[in-house]
Amino acid sequence: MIDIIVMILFGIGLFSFFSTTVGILRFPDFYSRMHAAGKGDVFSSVVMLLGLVIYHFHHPSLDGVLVAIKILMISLFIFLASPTATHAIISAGFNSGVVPWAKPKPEEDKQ
Amino acid sequence: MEMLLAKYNYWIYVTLMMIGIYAMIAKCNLMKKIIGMSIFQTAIIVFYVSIGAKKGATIPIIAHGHGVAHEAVRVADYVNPLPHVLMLTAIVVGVGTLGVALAIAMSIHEKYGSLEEDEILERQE
Amino acid sequence: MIWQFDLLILALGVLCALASISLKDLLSAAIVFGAYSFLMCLLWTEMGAVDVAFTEAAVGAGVSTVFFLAAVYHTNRAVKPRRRGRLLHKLVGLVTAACIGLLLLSATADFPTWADPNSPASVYLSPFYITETIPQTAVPNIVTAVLADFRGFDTMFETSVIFVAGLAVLAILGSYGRRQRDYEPSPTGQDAAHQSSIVQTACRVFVPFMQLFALYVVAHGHHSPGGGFQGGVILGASFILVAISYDLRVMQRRLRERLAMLFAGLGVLIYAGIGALCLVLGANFLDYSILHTILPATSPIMARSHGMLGVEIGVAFTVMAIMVIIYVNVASHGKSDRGL
Amino acid sequence: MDNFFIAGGVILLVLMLLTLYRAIIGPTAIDRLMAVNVIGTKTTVLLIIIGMLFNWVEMFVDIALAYALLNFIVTIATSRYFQHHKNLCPIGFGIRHRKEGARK
Repeated sequence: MIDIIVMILFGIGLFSFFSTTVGILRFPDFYSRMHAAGKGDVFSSVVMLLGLVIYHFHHPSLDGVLVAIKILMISLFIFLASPTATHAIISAGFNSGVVPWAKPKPEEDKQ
Repeated sequence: MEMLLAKYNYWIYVTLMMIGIYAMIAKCNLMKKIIGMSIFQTAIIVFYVSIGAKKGATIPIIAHGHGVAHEAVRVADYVNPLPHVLMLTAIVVGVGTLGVALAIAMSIHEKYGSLEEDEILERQE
Repeated sequence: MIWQFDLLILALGVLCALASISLKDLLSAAIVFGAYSFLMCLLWTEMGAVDVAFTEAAVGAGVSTVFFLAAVYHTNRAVKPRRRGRLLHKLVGLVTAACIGLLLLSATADFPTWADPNSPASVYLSPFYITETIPQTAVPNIVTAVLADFRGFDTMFETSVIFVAGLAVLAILGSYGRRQRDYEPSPTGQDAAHQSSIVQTACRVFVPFMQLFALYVVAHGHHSPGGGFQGGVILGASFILVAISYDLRVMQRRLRERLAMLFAGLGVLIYAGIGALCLVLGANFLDYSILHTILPATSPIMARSHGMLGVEIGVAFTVMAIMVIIYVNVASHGKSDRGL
Repeated sequence: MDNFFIAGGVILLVLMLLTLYRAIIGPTAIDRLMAVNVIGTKTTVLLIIIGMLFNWVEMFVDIALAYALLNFIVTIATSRYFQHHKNLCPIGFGIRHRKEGARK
C-alpha cells in the first residue's frame, strides 16, 4: 500500500520535472523559461521528498520520525528558498534589461 | 570492453585530469587556468576516492557503535576510510589555495589591467 | 556503488568540465563550474565517501563558486582570444595532455579493478582503522576518528595551512588596519543594499537556522558525517550569506576583520593547545587518552572522544574565520567596502 | 522497491542531462544560472534517494540540507553580481542582449 502511494507521488514528481525540463529547453525567452523552472522545480522536489518521507515510514520507529522531520525541513527549506532564488534571478535579469520575447512580426522576420 | 567497464573510474579520472592540464597549459586567461587547476584537483580526488571503494560495502560509519560494548566489525562491510580522510583535508586546503590564487590574479589585474597572459607579457616589457 | 548513477554522473561531470573551460564568458564558466562541483559531490556520495561529499558540497560547490564570482566581479568578464600563436599553444596543450593521459592509462593496466575488496589499498593499514576505531576511541564515524585522532598531527598542519592561506590573502590584497581611510561611499550615495526586501527577509530567516545547523554538524561529527571542517565552512557561509543579502559592512559589524583574525588564530591555538596539554600531562603530543586525569568521570577511551571534539571545535573556528576573511578581501578587493 | 528508486534516479539524471544542455548553451548567464539552480535542487532529492538505496538515510539528510543551503547561496550571490554591476557600469557589463526570436 505504502509502495503504491510512493510510486504515485514519484510519478507525479517525475512528470512535473519532465515538464519543467521541456519548458526550460523549449520556451523562447528568459522570463518564460524562468516561469517553468520556478514552478515545476519546487513542486516536483517537494512531492518527491514527500514520497520519500512516506516510504521511510515502512518500519515506524523513533529514529525514523527524526529523519522524517529532517526531510520535511529540507522540503520546507526548498519551498521557501527556491522561490526567493527565482525572484532574485528574475529581478537580476529585469534590472539588466533583458527584453521579453514577443511573437516576431513578419517584417522583422525578413531582416 | 571488459577492461573498459571494470576500470572505468581510472578512465574518467584520466579524462578529467587531461581536461585540467589542457586548460592550464593552453588557455590564455588566468581565471581559466585557475578553473583548470580546480578540475585537476577534482580528478585526483576522484582517483583517491575510487580506489577506496569496495563492492557491497557501506559508508564508513559503524552502525550501532554507540558505546564501547560492541560486536566484531567485519572489514569487508565498510568502505576504506583512509582516502576519505586525506581527501577531506585536501578539499579544504584546496579552497585556501584557490583563495590565494584568486587574490594573486586580482592584484595582477590591478597592476596590468588584464588577465590575458600575452597582454600581461606585453605590458611588462 | 550504483553503477547506473555512476556512469550518468560521470558523463554529466565531464560535460560540465569541458563547458566550463571552453566558455568565453568567465561568469558563465564560474556558474557551470559550480554545477560541476555539485555533481562531483553527488558522485562521492554515491561511492560511499559521505564525509568527502559533505565537504565538497560546502566548500567546493558553495564557497569556492562565490569566491570565483567575487573575483570575476573585480576583474574582466570576457575572455579574449590569444593574439598570436593560438594554434601553437593549443597544440602544445593537446600534446602534453595526451602524453600524460596515455602514460596514466598505460599504468591503469596494473591497477586493481574498480571496487575490488582485495585491492592493496584496502588490505593494508585500513583494516586496522576499521576494526580498532570503536574499541580504542568509541567514535562510530571512522573518518572523524582517523582525522582527529590517529592522524591528528597531519590535520593540525592542514589547519595551519588554511590559516597561512588566510594570512597570504590578507598580505596580497588586504588593507588590514587602514580600512576606514580607504573606504569611499558608493556612487549612488546609497548605503542600504540593493537586494530586494524579499531576499533580505528570507536570508534573515535562514541565517540563524543555518548557524544552528553548523554547530550541530560540528558537534555531531562523531556519529554522522560532519565535523570541524564542514561545520566551520557552513558557519562561514552563513556570514557570507549576510554579506551578500545585505551588505559587506553589515556583516562586518557582526564579525570584524580583527575578530575574525583572532578566531583564526584561536582555532589553531586550541588545536595545538590540546596537544600541548597532553604533553604536559605526561603523554605524547595529541595523545588524548591522558586527558581522563583532568576530565571528571571519563575513561581513557571516552577521553579520546572528548579530545577529538575539542580539536574539531578548534578546526571549526579557524575554517570559519578564514573563509570569512578570504571572502571579505576577495569580494571587496581588500577595501572592506560595500563588496560584491 | 530498490529497483524503482534506481529507475527514478536514472530518469532524474537523464532529465538533469537535458537541463544541462540549457546550462551549456546559454544564451545568457542567467539562463545558465537558472539551469544550475534546477540541477542543484534535483540533486538534493537524488542525495536522499541514494540514502534510501544505502538503507541508511539518517547519514545523508545532513548532506542534502547543506547542499540545498549552499545552492541557495550561490544563486543569491550570482543575482547580486548583476544588480551591482548594473549600477556601477551600466554599459558593456550587463547581460549580452540577443534577439531571442532569431534562434528560431
